[in-house]
Amino acid sequence: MASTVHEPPKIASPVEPVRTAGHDGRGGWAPSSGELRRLKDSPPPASTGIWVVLASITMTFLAFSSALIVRQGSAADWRHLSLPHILYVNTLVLLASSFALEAARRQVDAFMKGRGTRAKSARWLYIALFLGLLFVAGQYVAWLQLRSAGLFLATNPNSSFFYVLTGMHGLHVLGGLGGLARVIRRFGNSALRKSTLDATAHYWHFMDGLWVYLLLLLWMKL
Amino acid sequence: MGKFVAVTIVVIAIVSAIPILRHTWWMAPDISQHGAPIDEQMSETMAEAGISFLASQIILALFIWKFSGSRPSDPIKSFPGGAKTMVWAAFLLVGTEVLALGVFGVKAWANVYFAAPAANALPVQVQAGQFAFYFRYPGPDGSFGPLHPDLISEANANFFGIDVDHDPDSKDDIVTAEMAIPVNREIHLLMHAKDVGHSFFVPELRVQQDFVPGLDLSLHFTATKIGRYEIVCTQLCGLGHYNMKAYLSVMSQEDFDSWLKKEAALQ
Amino acid sequence: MHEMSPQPHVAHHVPPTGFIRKHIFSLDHKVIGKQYYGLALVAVLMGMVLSWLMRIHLAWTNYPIPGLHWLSNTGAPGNVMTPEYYLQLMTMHATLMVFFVLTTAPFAAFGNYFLPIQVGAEDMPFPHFNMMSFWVTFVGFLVLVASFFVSDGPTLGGWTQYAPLSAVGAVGGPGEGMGVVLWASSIAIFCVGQLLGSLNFITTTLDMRTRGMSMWRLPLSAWAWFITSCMGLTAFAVLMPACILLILDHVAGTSFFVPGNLVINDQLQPHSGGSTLLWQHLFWFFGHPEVYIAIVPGMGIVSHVLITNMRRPMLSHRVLIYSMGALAVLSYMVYGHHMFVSGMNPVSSLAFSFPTLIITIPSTIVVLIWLGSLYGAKLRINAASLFALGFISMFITGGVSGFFLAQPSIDIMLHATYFVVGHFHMVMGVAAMFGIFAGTYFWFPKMFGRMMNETLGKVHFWLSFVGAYAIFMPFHYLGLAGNVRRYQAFVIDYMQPLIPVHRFITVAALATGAAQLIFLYNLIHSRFWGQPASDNPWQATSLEWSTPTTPPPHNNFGDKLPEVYHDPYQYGVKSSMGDYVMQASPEQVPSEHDEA
Amino acid sequence: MKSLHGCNFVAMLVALAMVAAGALMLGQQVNAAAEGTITGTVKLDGTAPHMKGIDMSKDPYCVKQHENSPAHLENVVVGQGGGLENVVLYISEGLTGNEAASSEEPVFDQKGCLYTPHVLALDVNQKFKVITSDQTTHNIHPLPNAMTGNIPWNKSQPPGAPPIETSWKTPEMISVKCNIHPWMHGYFAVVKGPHATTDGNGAYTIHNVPAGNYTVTAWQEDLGTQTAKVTVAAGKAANANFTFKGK
Repeated sequence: MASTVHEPPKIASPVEPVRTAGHDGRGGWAPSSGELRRLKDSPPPASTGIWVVLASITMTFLAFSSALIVRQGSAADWRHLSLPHILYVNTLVLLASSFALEAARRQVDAFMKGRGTRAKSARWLYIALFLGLLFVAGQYVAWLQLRSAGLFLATNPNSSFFYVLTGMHGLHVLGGLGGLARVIRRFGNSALRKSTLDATAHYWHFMDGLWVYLLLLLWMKL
Repeated sequence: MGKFVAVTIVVIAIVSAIPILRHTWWMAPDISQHGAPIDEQMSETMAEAGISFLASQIILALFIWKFSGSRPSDPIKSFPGGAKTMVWAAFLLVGTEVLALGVFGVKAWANVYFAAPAANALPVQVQAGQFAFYFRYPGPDGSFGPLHPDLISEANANFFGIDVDHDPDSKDDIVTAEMAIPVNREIHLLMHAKDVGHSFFVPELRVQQDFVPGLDLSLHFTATKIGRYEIVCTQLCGLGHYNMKAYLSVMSQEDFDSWLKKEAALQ
Repeated sequence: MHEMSPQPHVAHHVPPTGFIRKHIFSLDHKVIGKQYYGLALVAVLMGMVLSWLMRIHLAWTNYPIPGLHWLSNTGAPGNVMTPEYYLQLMTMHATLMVFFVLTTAPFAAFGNYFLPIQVGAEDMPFPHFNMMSFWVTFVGFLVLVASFFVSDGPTLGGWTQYAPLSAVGAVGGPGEGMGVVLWASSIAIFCVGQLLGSLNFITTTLDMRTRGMSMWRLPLSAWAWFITSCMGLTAFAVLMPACILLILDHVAGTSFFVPGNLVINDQLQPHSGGSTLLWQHLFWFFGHPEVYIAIVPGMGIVSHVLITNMRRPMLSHRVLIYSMGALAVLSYMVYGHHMFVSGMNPVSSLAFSFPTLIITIPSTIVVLIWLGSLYGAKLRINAASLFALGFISMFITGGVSGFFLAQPSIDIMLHATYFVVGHFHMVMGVAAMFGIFAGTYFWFPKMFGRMMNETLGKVHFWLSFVGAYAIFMPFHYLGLAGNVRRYQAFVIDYMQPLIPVHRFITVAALATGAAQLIFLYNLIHSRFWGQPASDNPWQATSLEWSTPTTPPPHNNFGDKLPEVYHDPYQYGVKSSMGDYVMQASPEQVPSEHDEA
Repeated sequence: MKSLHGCNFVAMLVALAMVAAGALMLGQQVNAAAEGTITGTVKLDGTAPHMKGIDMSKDPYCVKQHENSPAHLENVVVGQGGGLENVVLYISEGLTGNEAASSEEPVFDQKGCLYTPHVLALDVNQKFKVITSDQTTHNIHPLPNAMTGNIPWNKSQPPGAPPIETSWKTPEMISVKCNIHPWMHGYFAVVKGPHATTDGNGAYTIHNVPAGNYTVTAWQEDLGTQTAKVTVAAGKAANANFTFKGK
């Protein structure tokens, strides 16, 4: 990720600094070849930033998982609940949305290269967005089902963790949807940066993997 | 100015060392069987840490003294050996120190925590609650009755929640607010937390152990000197934390027996 | 055809007009840095006042403190502090200091202001996140302070908030109901703020460096901030979920940290199965890196300040960086040494003990490098360098006492005594504060375009240096004598002879605290009436001294970003400017100080 | 950082209530003579239960206070002739609502690390003082039932601290304890209307009872309650005796 740096051109004869008033140590001299840009060959910050974000999210959910494992081991009051089946449907929906987003990315790429149409790219973006919303709705339905089954946040440790983990993941997904919406808007007024789209996609796929991981964690008995 | 700084640092370093050297304030005398290695460990660490403290402060002062006054014309000298020496020095000094202390430390730690209590150790149960310790002796039958948290009632002085009417083992259990133990007899301390986290600290006994709610731990120790000491709580447990204490009386076996009889009568 | 190429990040670099965008919801990292500094200043004043009240109460318990009941009538009926009020002040003091001073000032404040400039960028890559980072932190601060105003006051659980006391609710004691909820919310919010900050710091360092600025050419301060932000990213990401679970135990009746069969005030608690050690593990996994989050920026700042005033680079630039990195990594493997007597498996106590002892090696290397670099230097004595030297002295003292606490066997005697309090106040309290002071005296000219008053600065140093030792050295003696911490009064028989020591400490604390008012005066006075500062008053080399104006313009370097030709610290060389060559100067250096 | 007091509000309400009560009393002055009393004694049938001694060794100050008078639990205190102390007598049925609210402000003292009185009977919204005569810090921690609307509180009183002045909203037998001295335990018996507490011999007198038919209830913290029907004639004293069975 760290940028490789051009060796600065060796200056044959050091420029004589023009001293300005006051011993400001710098003279009036400024490098000739500076430009108001980041280094060209270093990636746009978004594409580095997203990995940083994902790293911290990973830590957060690692903390939750370790809590779950310790808690499950620590006491006998652990009632392993059978997960509502709609969760598996939601999983498929989320996976589908990931594929939709990939498709969108390809379309946008093509569109940038002059092939394809804006409408096509937009459509895929909207599909991804819709599926994402569908997932959140599905998760909410899962909560309702647990509630009607008499399993509340405080009913037993397993249900507590179920609500906490799905809730936290849901919040992150909503964040992702926000990002997606922003991408669509920017794409609309063609101010979309490739790096932004890629970052959003990475985040989205990560949410995908994270969900599968959480599902396994909640599903299996340790 | 620089020289003044140097002097101040040296003075502070030495002044800080004096109370340590003169043991003006020091650990209470050890009355436990396992304490000696701990004290040894302490004084060794104190020696090594003290030397490195004084040495580095004085070197710091020395260099400040020597080089704060230097004129722009003076050439920049570099420390002979440079960074490599420093790294090696650090690894050698600290490394050996660490290993030495570490190994001894393990010994000291081990004979507190890795040795099982003797079979004939006297079992005493201690319960910590906001903000007092209470102690339970098994009585003649040598066994404790079960605890019933729902029966706990400080109003009726049933601090442990023991059921005298239904549990035969509980009938002769003796509950006290002060801990008495026979000298030179190993004690097997069963620790139980009633409400929140507390800790069992007797400096003279070289013992400190947290009470962990939901997890009953045990300790074992042998007191070797008759006297009256204090058990204090070192785990923040609420507004009365500062006043959560009990007395520990180490007595001869005879005194202990009569004390136990007296307490039994009061039940 | 649509413009999809990376837009130059200058969209927000038209200087904002209008007060709000300029000074309040500013996107400019410099303004945000100053905002963080201001927040830290407010927090540190509050924290200091709280510590005064605590010290007076400890030394003269049950002695009325005039006017105290205006602060809290329930907390101090008849101006006498109640036990719960003492503990509440203690908890707030610790929380304010650790989170809102030691984390914000050296890291968020100076880092925000100078990291982008030192890497030669016009701003951080995500200015909006950066602004949010501050305002989220500020909200966290408000939530914490709000707990002073709820009916039974802030939490009394200490900054570690051990469960179950922190999780059982109001029945646990005053402030354990709403107080804890507010505390945990405040900290969770704070974590979000710092995560946003760390995100910016890391990407700035990795992506925003200007032409010629390789990683190795970053000044030590920049490196320190980078390493710290990496630590923050992982540490705060763990504390936040812990706080969320704690809040749920309170408001939702879950049992993450509360086991069953707890009886409080003869009432059987409706919880079951929770693990109290779980909280300690989660907390200290954050807690230990946190103390390095507080001190590593100080190490960077102090090295940066020292080098400039020694007129020579450190013996080795890279070894220092490697050592700071090692500290960061090791800090995650040692947290268990806070739990030696917690009932954790005694074997794991040993497992935690060794890395704890090992971590003294990188710290020792750093100290030795500092000392070795002093040798043969041309040391300039000024307020900044004095505090830097003071930092080294404090760091040594605090580090050495850490040696005791690293060993389980000795920890039996010292755990939860004033020895621990002395240790961390020296190494992460006073030392970090000295780092902040050094940074302030050093960078104030660049931040505000005016010099601070040197004489006042020196007076401030003398009083603080001697005062700090007078306060915190005796703490160690008290600890050896078995004086337990977090006691509001010393009714224990064997502690009563120690009360005179506490009186001495209190007097020293009041005096040293008063000395800080000199600093405050100096700060405010110099801000408006100080001597105007030149662009590079210390003849320093790093990029912050190459800005076209002082303070730097909105985009830091005017129309052209600097180009970097040298390693950061080209001192002690013959050059057209004297004994140094700036990073941005193409002038060739006769004798390159090359890296070890 | 001046902390708000949730109780301020309550205090204000109480003040208003007092004014109202005062007005009521003035109205009553006219037929004050017409008010009767209910008297009697409360006895324990059977042997007095053994009251455990209290080991205060935790706090040397408390120990010193009881050097020559060992402290015992006060859950059931029996005087001469089996008279029961600390029994609260109050009118559970037949109140018209215009009885005179007593104006005096009872005191709940912490003395020798015990509560005097052990049981403090109070009228609803009647102000009372909590004071400390000890040279050690106590915390006063009443534990009302959350459902009743009485707000629990927990405040410390360092030596020489000013009295805590407050009152209770609804009738309830509220147990109160000190966490610093776990053996310290007592009751606020909050009842509606005229009431009395038995003395060392189990005798009591309820004053200011208007003529009428009433049900009197006797409450003892361990032995529970008993009731009796009485008819009070204007200016006369009605009699009601109770006998509790020992457990």
